[in-house]
Amino acid sequence: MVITGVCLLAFLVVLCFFLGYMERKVAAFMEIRLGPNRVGPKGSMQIVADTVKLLFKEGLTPDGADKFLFNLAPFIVVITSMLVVAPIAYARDFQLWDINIGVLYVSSISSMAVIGILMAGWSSSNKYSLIGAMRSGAQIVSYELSIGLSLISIVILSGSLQLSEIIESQANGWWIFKGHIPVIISFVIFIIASTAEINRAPFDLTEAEQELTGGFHTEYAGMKFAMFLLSEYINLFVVSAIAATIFLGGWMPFHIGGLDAFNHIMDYIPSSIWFFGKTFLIIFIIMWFRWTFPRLRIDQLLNLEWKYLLPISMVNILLVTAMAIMGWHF
Amino acid sequence: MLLGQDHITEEGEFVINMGPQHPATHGVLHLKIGLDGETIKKIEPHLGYIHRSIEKMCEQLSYRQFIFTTSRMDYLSAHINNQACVLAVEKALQVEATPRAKAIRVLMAELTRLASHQLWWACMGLDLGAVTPFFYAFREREAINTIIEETCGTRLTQNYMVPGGVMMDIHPNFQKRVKEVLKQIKEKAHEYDELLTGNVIFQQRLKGVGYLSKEDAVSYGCSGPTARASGVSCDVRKLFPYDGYEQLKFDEILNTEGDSWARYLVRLGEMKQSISIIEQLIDNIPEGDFQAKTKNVIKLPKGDFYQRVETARGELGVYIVSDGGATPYRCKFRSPNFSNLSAIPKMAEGAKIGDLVAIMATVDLVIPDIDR
Amino acid sequence: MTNEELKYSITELLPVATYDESGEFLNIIIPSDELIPLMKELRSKKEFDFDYLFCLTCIDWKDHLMMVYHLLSKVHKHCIVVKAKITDIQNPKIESVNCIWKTAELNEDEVYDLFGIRFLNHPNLRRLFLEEDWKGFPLRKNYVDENMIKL
Amino acid sequence: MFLKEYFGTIFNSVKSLLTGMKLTGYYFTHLKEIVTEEYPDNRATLKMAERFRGEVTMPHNENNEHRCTGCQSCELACPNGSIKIITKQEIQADGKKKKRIDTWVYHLDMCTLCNLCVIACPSEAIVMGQNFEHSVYDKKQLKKILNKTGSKLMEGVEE
Amino acid sequence: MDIKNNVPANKLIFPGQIHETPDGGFLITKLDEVINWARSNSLWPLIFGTSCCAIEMMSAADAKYDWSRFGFEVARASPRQADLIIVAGTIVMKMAPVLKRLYDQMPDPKYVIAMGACTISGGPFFYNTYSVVKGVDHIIPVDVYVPGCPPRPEALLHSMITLQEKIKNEAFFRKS
Repeated sequence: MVITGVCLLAFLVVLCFFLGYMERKVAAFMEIRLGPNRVGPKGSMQIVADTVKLLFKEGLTPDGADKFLFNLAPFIVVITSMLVVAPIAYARDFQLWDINIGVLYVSSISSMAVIGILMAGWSSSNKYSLIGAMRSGAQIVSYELSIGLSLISIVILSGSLQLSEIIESQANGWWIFKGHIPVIISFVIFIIASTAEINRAPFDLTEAEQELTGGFHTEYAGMKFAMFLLSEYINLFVVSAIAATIFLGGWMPFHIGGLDAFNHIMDYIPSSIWFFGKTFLIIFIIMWFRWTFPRLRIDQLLNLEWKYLLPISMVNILLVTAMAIMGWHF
Repeated sequence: MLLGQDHITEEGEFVINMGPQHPATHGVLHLKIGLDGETIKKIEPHLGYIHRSIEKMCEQLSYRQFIFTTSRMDYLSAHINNQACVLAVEKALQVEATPRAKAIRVLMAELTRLASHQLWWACMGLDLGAVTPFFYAFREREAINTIIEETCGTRLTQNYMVPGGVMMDIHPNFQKRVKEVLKQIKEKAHEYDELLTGNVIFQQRLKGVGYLSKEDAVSYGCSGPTARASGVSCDVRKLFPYDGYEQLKFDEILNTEGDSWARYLVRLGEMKQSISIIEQLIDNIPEGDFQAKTKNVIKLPKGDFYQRVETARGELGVYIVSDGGATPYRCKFRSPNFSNLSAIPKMAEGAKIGDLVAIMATVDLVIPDIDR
Repeated sequence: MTNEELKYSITELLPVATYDESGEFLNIIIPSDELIPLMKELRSKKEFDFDYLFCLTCIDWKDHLMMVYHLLSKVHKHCIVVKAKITDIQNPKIESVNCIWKTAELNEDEVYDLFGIRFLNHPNLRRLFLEEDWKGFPLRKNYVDENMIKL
Repeated sequence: MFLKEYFGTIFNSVKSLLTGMKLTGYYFTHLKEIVTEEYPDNRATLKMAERFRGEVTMPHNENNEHRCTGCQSCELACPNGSIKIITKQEIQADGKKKKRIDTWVYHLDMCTLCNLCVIACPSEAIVMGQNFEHSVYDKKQLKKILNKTGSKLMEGVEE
Repeated sequence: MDIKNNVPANKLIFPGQIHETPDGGFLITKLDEVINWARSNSLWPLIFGTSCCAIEMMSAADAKYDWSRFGFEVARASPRQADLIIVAGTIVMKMAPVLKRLYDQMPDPKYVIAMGACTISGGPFFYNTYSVVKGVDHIIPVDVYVPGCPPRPEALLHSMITLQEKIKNEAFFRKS
């Protein structure tokens, strides 16, 4: 168990390297340029270079800062994002910790990241950081609701909070296909709200480079800043993995009822490839958002949640419940 | 980054200092902002972080030399700044540039305006958090820069205008290249709309933000797209034509809304007008000399001379006071950005921090032009 | 209005004004203490309606300082230059026109910074470009700066 | 009515967002649109425009002769004093003394490449060079002497 | 790609350059190499531009010149996260303390590129001006100078490659 855990952590770091590289390349190709291509083959070692550099940078703590909280905050942020990784099923029969309240666990732990961000912003004793942290508080607390509601719609349909059971319930078809329009709406809301929850553009108001120079991490340097970057990418992976698990069937292969030959071929593809394929599809979509849209303003961000996403997801829950009771889904 | 010394703000007010080094200020502007939560209560601009004493310097430079310093003021409309200087000198000498030189000047000025607006559009997206528009706009801007470089020799601070005409004749490829670039820009124009103009987030960020009434625009001395978006007709090319603008057909883009969205639309419209001006001229460059004969050492008659031109940001005035010598006695540049900046505190009253960024982006300040 | 008509109307208002018509615009030269009454008339009277102050600067003529105001009427499209002569070169001061044109505020700050003219009734007179403790006023002709390298 | 407006807004917003994504998606899938020029790799083929101003140069011919008479027009024309010409008296073959350049000092660190010196030069002794790779670790290296050691004035320039 | 081939030979010779001693030991030398490799390939510039050169700096970031190929594109707005400050544009007396402060806020190791004539020596504003700092090296130590007014984007890229060369020859573990 411990060895698996350690391996998983190492895997996460490698994954983050890959995600960083992927982000830069996606950005570059969307922006009609080449992107990193000097360091290592095709620029693949770029992120390694960045990380090594950040490791050997001077770690500054500003004079006015609350030293303890300032140094603690990045660890809290990284630890919370790593905790969420635990219950994810990476492949068939490969789940580190199949807790029976998986969905609840995921949604509750992931909202704890805001504490780290608030801590970072407050302890920096920088006004930009403080504004960034306050924005983050308002933002994450609001969007938590939509995420919760969209996850609940699947909990209602599958009747379980355990992630493995939710995956099992999709053996005959993913929820996004089985659940008709209401689940598609839930899925879209989940993607939007989780983009906001992990502070990625167009919802990156906590960092908002043009407004707040760096938001909550303005004063962070070197290793501690690297940890914020690390947690950003782990979060990105986690929300995509959760979305893939809950809406797209996790490691379940793609099956079409009745076409046995086709289904058989699909079964030959390893389950981990199914899982990562789906996850990376969602990661790509979230990156696509980032490199296309301008940033929202803070009041518009809250408007979007309270005026659009929340009412829609509430009505949606009603529909899903009705669907579950009447058995209208496949 | 934070220079904390506040004498204008009240006790207990949350004051943040935006600048001198801040990504949204496009240079080294320092805005002291009094905040109530995220809402801006008051703004005080602090200038001088790039005050290079150009006006003092001009008093020591000859009339051929002082032109080059103006390229460094509003470096995005370097050609147009230079044009203002040479026009002022020509007005004083009562020399007129040759028809060919005039056409070339207008072409260059409009290319510069186009490039400048493209850079503005790029930074507009960047300021509002969309990175990709930057690259699309710079693709076209680079094409224009290449043309300008081919003829003038440099990309940004050209120093191409000389009293009496232009320094060199246009490059033989000039006309062909310009037509290619215009074609390219027209083909890619829809991308601007798809990426930003039509985008709902973008519209929401700009509509109703940073309102400036017509009266205020006039009183604050605003000019250029900033004033035209408030309905003030102030295009120098129309009101006080120079270098043959009176013979060209183009519209002065006016909008009465006065908000950031109006300023955005006015600038987009101006890009189209610039293209139309270039198209009218590119095949009709008169033959002849590119430079009228002027004396080697220029001495202006006694008196004061004011020449205004329309740069990409508004009305630039060059005010030369001459005592009859070979150098200006006093040289004052009435810069459009200086006046436009003074209206920003008015526009940003009651706005959010994010709005301030949007306002600054639509007013499109170039700080060295303010500080000179 | 044409320059002639402007000249005629302004002479009625302010007989002490002298004129210089050699340049492009009509130049009115007035003593500095007559500035505010004249400017108020120029702004408020319907036939003048000079609502746009497009250039405000100062010239150091060694024995006196000259404030220069370039005015334009957006309605009538006529221009005028008002020049106010300040003879007290040691301790120059003049009324601020900030109450008439808001653009004057920063422009007057600039003139104060570079020429040292104190503007009375100015809301926030400060050194705009240079540091608060900068010695001297650089655009004055008698300004000396040992750090400045002459070519 | 309210609901229609509400969903109309949502529909239009989503549509506008998807239009933007379509555009970026187009470029993501069409890699031939990439316009990047790989600078250090394309040095062999990189050609500057023929009028490009990279630095002031003084061409010498194969006999180590230049065209500069030392008239100092360029020094006077330069707006920011980046040219300094030091002259010397040289005794000609016929015994006459003539002014010749000793060193032609060029401050590349101050030059704004405004082309005024080239225009001012009556004998076309200086031209704008194409090289732009001037990065150095030491500022002193940017002070250049343009006339080569032992170089002479070209025959027939002065007349 | 080997960048060394593209830097003219005379630029590699640099007075005061620190050379690796042969008795440095295998491990330390190797670690040094790794660190220098990482540092030279991950120069994050601070978004700092005061005037015209800033526009050419932006051009160097755009799609045509694209400094992201070298990994420079992570331009940080906060000096705490930047490794490199490209002083792009004139520095005046009032800005000098701010620049110094920004430089001090950057964590070690930090590098400076002086871009353009104004920053190298005051350039066009050297004579007859009262407010311009005559060269940014009066305020902060400069690693690479790149002349031009403004230098082309390629020239800026060249200067960054030159800086990479310098970093690669540094020693992380200094020997007494």
